[in-house]
Amino acid sequence: AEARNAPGVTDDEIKIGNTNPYSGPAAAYGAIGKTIGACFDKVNAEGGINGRKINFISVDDGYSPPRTVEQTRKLVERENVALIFQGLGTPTNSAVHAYLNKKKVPQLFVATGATKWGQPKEFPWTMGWQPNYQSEGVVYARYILQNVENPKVAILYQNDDYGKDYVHGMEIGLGDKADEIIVARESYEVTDPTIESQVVNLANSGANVFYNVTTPKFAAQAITKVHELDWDPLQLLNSVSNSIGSVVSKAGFEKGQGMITAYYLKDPGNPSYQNDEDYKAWSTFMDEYYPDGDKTDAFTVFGWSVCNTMVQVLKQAGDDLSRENIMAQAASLKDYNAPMLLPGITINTGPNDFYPIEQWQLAKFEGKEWKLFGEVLAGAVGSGS
Amino acid sequence: MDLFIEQTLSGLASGAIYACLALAVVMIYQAIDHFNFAQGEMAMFSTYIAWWLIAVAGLPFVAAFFACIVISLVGGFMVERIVFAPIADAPVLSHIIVFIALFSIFNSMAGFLFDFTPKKFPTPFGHEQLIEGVPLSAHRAGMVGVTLIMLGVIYAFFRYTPVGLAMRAAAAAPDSARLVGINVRFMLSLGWGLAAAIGAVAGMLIAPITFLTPDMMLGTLLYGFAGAVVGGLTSPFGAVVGGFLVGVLENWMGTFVVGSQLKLTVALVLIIVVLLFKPAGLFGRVVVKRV
Amino acid sequence: MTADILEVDDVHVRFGGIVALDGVSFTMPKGKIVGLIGPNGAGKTTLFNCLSRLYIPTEGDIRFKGKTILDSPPHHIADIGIGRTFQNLALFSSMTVLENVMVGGHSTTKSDFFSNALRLPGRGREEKELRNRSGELIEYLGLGDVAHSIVAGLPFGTQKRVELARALASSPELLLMDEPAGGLNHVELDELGSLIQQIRDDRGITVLLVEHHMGLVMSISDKVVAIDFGRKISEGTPEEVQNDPEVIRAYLGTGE
Amino acid sequence: MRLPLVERSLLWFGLAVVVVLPIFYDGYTIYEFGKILMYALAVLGLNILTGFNGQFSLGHSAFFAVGAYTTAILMEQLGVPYWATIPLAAAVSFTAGFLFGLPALRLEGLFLALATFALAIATPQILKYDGISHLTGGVQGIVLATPYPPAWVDSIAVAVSGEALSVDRWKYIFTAIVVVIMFVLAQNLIRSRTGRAFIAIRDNPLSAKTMGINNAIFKSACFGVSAMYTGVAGSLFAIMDEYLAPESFTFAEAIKFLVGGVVGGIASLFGAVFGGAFVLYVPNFSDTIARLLENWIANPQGLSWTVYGLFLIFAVYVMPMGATGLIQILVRKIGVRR
Amino acid sequence: MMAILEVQGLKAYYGQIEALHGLDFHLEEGEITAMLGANGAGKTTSLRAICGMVRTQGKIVVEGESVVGKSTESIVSRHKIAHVPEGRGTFVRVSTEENLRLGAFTRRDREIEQDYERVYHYFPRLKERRNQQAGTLSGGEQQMLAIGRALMLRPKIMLLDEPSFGLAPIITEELFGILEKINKEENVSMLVVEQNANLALAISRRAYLLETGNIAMTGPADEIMNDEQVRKSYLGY
Ligand SMILES: Nc1ncnc2c1ncn2[C@@H]1O[C@H](COP(=O)(O)OP(=O)(O)OP(=O)(O)O)[C@@H](O)[C@H]1O
Ligand SMILES: Nc1ncnc2c1ncn2[C@@H]1O[C@H](COP(=O)(O)OP(=O)(O)OP(=O)(O)O)[C@@H](O)[C@H]1O
Ligand SMILES: CC(C)C[C@H](N)C(=O)O
Ligand SMILES: [Mg+2]
Ligand SMILES: [Mg+2]
Repeated sequence: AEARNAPGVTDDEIKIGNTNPYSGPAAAYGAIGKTIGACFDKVNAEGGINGRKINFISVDDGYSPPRTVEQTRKLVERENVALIFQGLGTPTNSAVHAYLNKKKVPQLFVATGATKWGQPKEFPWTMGWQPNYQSEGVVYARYILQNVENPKVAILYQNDDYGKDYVHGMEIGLGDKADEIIVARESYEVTDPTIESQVVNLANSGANVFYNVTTPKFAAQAITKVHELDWDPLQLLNSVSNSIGSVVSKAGFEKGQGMITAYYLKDPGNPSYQNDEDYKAWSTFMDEYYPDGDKTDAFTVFGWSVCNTMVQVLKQAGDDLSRENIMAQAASLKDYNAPMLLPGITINTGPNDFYPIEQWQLAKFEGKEWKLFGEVLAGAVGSGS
Repeated sequence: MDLFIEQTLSGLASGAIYACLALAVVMIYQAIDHFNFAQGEMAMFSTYIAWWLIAVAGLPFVAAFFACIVISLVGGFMVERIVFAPIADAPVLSHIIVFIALFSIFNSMAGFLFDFTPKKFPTPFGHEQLIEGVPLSAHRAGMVGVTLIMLGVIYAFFRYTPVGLAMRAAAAAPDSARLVGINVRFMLSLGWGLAAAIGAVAGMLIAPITFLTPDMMLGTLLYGFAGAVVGGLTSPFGAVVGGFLVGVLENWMGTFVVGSQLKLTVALVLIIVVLLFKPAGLFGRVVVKRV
Repeated sequence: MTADILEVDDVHVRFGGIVALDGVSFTMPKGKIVGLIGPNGAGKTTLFNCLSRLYIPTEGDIRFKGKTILDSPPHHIADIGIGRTFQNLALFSSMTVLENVMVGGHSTTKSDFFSNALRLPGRGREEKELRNRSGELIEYLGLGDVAHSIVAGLPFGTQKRVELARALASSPELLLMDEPAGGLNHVELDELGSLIQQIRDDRGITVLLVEHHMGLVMSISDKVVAIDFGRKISEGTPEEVQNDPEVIRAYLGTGE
Repeated sequence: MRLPLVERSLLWFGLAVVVVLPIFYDGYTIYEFGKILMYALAVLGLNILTGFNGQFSLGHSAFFAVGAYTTAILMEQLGVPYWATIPLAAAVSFTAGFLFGLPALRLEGLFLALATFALAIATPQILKYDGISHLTGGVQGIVLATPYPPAWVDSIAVAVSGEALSVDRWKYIFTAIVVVIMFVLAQNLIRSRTGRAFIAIRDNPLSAKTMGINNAIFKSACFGVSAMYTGVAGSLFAIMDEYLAPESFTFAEAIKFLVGGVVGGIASLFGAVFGGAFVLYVPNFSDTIARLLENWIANPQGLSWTVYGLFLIFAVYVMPMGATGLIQILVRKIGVRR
Repeated sequence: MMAILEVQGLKAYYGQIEALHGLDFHLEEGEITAMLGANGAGKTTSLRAICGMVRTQGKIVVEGESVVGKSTESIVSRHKIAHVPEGRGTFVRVSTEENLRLGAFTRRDREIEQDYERVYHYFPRLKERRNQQAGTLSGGEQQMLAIGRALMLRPKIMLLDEPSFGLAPIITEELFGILEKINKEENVSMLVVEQNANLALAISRRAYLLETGNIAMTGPADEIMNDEQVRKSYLGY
């Protein structure tokens, strides 16, 4: 079995590569990479996986596709990593998508919610992790159709793949009536100083639903502006920005009352988890291995959870650490309960199902926290089911 | 309320943001005869200092506000002394590279020291509507007020103090300036200090609206720069008018003409068209070159 | 009688409220040296700038060889045959003396973009010819020693001569010289005087000379025009103008 | 300034070695060398404009994008072979640059800086614009076909070395050929009537006009040539990475070219190569250095830009006139000693 | 009378090039001294050296204090040296009057206002142009401005680099009258570099003749004026 091991795997080490935006416009996401690094430190301190330590090499690509190519090729061809794990961003991962598949290097659990990461036929070496943005959009659409009388939706979205996927999900979910129901859409660029003008237009559209597809800073701005304009729609806040600590508390709790969002991970800012074992394990980990980390930042939970998924795959692989087997194990996760996933949500993959997480639960903001309600929902876009 | 009026008001409100920063741009232009690309990042960093003074050190807002101005003044002064003095004779393009270096350093240091989660920055004015039914918050109004006060101070500085004149002279003709006894180095440092201080005020006014993040000035700087250039780089008054103009123009474009995807592009094209007809900006002094 | 090569006809120039030229008219005979004198700010350089089309007269006309130059863009002026030097030096400071002179010959060469990028044979010949001609001019003006020096560090007087070489490189028929004698001592002045005469005699170039150095102007000019406040106050032979009381009052002063 | 003959020949020889040597490598290494040449070409484009003509641009990422997208769209939509897209990309980016140069004529210094800054900021947005996203691939970008070497090249390779040419190696050779041709053309242009006119306009626009130079045409043309160089670099970039997206053409890219130009030495063709290497290596190197700080500082990844900034400042301190300036000073020092 | 300016063994450098090869000269308090020399002899460089504008070696003592290594601004403000530079050094973007105000930058007294009038009295042309952007003045007007700006300092020492450059004959003559008057009335010491040697020597007490970075001759002005070589090269008779 030894001979078939992937490059970067020795008797006492597994090399894993990663690209993250530690600089540039998306640097906030760097917290994910840092958390994962800390998580592997913990794994190593506890003896590693089957006696092998993880050598996690996480490099900066500044969210720039050309640099992702450079850094990824360096990781694969110079550092000889066994696999690339949790590369962040859609354009960045797209830039190395073909390369890694051609080289047969696992591109595992990419940190983006585009739908294109789950195509086992065309790209057998690439797999996503988080539920995709489109299915989240579908979830909101269904909620609207069931709960809002005579809905008129106004959308604010970031003008990139992420924003457009969310919008597309909403369109799919609304079905034939999408064009009627969506009465206004406004986009913004990450470089825009404010999104006020857009919100003014949306408020003027006469919509009674505000679909807020924005990243944290803009989400806080938008929530504030909606309030300032005395506009009172049903607000749907995308999960990218549902962190209590970094968004709702910043905008002001009073402005967030009644907002709806979807969750698949536990929000560290939600006081109701204080006694949860799962939460405590994460919290202890943070204190011990990532004391500088911001515990209100949902990315740290994300990093912790996905890192554990990776560990699970490697554990399942046992001593057969060939790239093929690593990929095969990643594609055979059965009801894996990754830490910090909401109760009832599990990870399932198969040879034809490269979408690890496909479930959601809706929550409504009341007082100072999100209150989960209803059933665990499946998004159903792009998934095998 | 009429959408047009609302967008205009909202444009004026964003315009106030740009105007603030445009003033800092004019200040540095007068002092170094160039534009400092790190200006926005320095302002952002100053704002983090103020935030730290308030949120961590527990200072009251007013104390933190003024402390931040002083710290920024000294900081800007020192940056010039430490970083630029050794390369005083290098060509201007090399200086631009150093601006870029400062940009990277301030940006990444802010993320490193204060992380990336948006911070809430307080305002002494409050966010309530100033007049019931008019979508203009007290903070916006306060911001316009402070901007106008700054404008007055800067205008007076350049118009009525010998230092203001000497600063311009030092920037434009350093050798001659030395010959009339102007300490050119000091003027440069002072210009940096003042620009940093103005930037700090701008940052502290902007942050309550945009929230404080390390990248909050990335886009804002372009607008501030555009405001200053449209108004005329030599005129503080022009900078303020330019800032408001950019804010309003952008909103009109986005709402009534091309939609939000291309509003920035079109607004900038318009600005450039303005410049084609008034190459020194609306209020800038036309410098005639003759032989 | 020689034909007039240049006719300045009632030229006015205003800058805002300032009247720099107020109806100047005079003519220049071909192949002569004409001195243009007048107090500081009288409008001499402004007139030069009109002749190079850098300024457009608010009124009046300028005819060169019988044809108006006002409808030609500035970069055609060298082509037409008018060259000039600048009062305050306007050299290409990062270039060598030779390169400066070769730029002076720009209008005498044609090679375009593509032939230059591809080094087509024709352009090589042209380039060589220009280089040789420029080299000759440099020798002619005694600049051989500094031909390959960057002009920025050269002494003022030397730079003035480079300007002259550069202007000559376009093979002008009319040469405008704006205070070429600034900063020269007496011997150097005499040399300059003979040089200008040589330029006229050897090359048949007509020269319009602005200078405050009366010794030079009066000794080499065939004709002198005096202006004050943008208006012509006197015109004639050097002696006539020199003794014109109006010129003495406004310009020369009564001292020796 | 021209170096003495011996130094000049040495420099050319050194350059030839630098271009040929990488062929003995393969994989990532040769890919990196190819990228250096590609960046050198982009930097050269900006250099022609800023260094030789004195016009300032913060917007060359736009022309980089024009070249890259021309290649990508021609390949994907019309099935044009990759190599044939290069001249077309050159023509399109030249035209784009020339047209942008026309209004830019009236703008000087900081006003031009604003116009180009705006261009850089607008580029990704325009690429994403819904109206043209069927061509540009919008936010998704475009995945390009792999540029395999032509059969005859392969057979030569087999004849010479006994094995087929790897794609990486072929990409390098292809890039090197294009870049060398472009450099030679630039060298010719700069050392000609046209190049002198560019410099004359930079040094003194008014007197350039008086010498018969049509400033408007030459400035616009210079903008065009400059854009063409950066555009061809963009085209090579697309072929090399086989993928492009609006995020590949941000303002940061324009800054990269500027940094490369100044650090290498503005108004210098050789400086562009140094600059190309600088912009490729230094950011990734800074990242490595930052991560080495781990033993002293917790989570130092975020400091990579701080390290990068310090590198830039250091570079300017050591070589205020760029690498070329430094070399000239050294050559002169050695010369003095002899 | 003591030397207000004393220079010994002065060498000056532009980069690697040595432009002055060890000059000795001095200026006594209250006197006008002329400095003559051909194109490129080093006159401008000598004046620049005194003000610390070029790299130098050797001794430069002003009012008994060494100024070597001091900054230009501290030298000119401490010793009240007004330098009319070659090329005029106009602040081209500001107005004529602002140029004059800058000339008085280091002064703190209250007589500045009346000194504007003094300059305008000497050069009425400047008064007409007081609000004009200085860069658009004619060459001669800018030369007047450079001299006016120097006077605004109320200097103790004036270093004049070809003050008559570009001035009309009538103005040149007036200028030397003014310089002589200021020298007498205000006891200002002056070092005058001039190509118009006749006028310069006429108001000077002593003179130096520079040749390629060395002092070739020195003596009382009238002696110099009678020297054969000087007459041929500089006076023209
Ligand atoms: N662009 C301009 N704007 C305003 N005034 C100007 C401009 N150009 C010239 N002037 C004014 O026009 C007048 C004529 O200037 P000009 O340079 O032609 O004088 P000149 O005769 O060459 O003087 P000098 O002998 O001093 O060189 C001057 O008073 C000058 O101040
Ligand atoms: N900036 C400079 N760079 C290099 N060399 C210079 C520079 N300025 C002057 N020189 C050189 O120094 C020497 C002395 O020049 P300087 O200007 O002092 O002469 P000058 O006597 O004032 O001449 P002029 O009558 O032309 O004004 C000259 O050989 C000149 O080439
Ligand atoms: C990590 C994600 C929330 C966002 C990232 N912009 C993406 O491309 O998908
Ligand atoms: Mg004149
Ligand atoms: Mg001199």
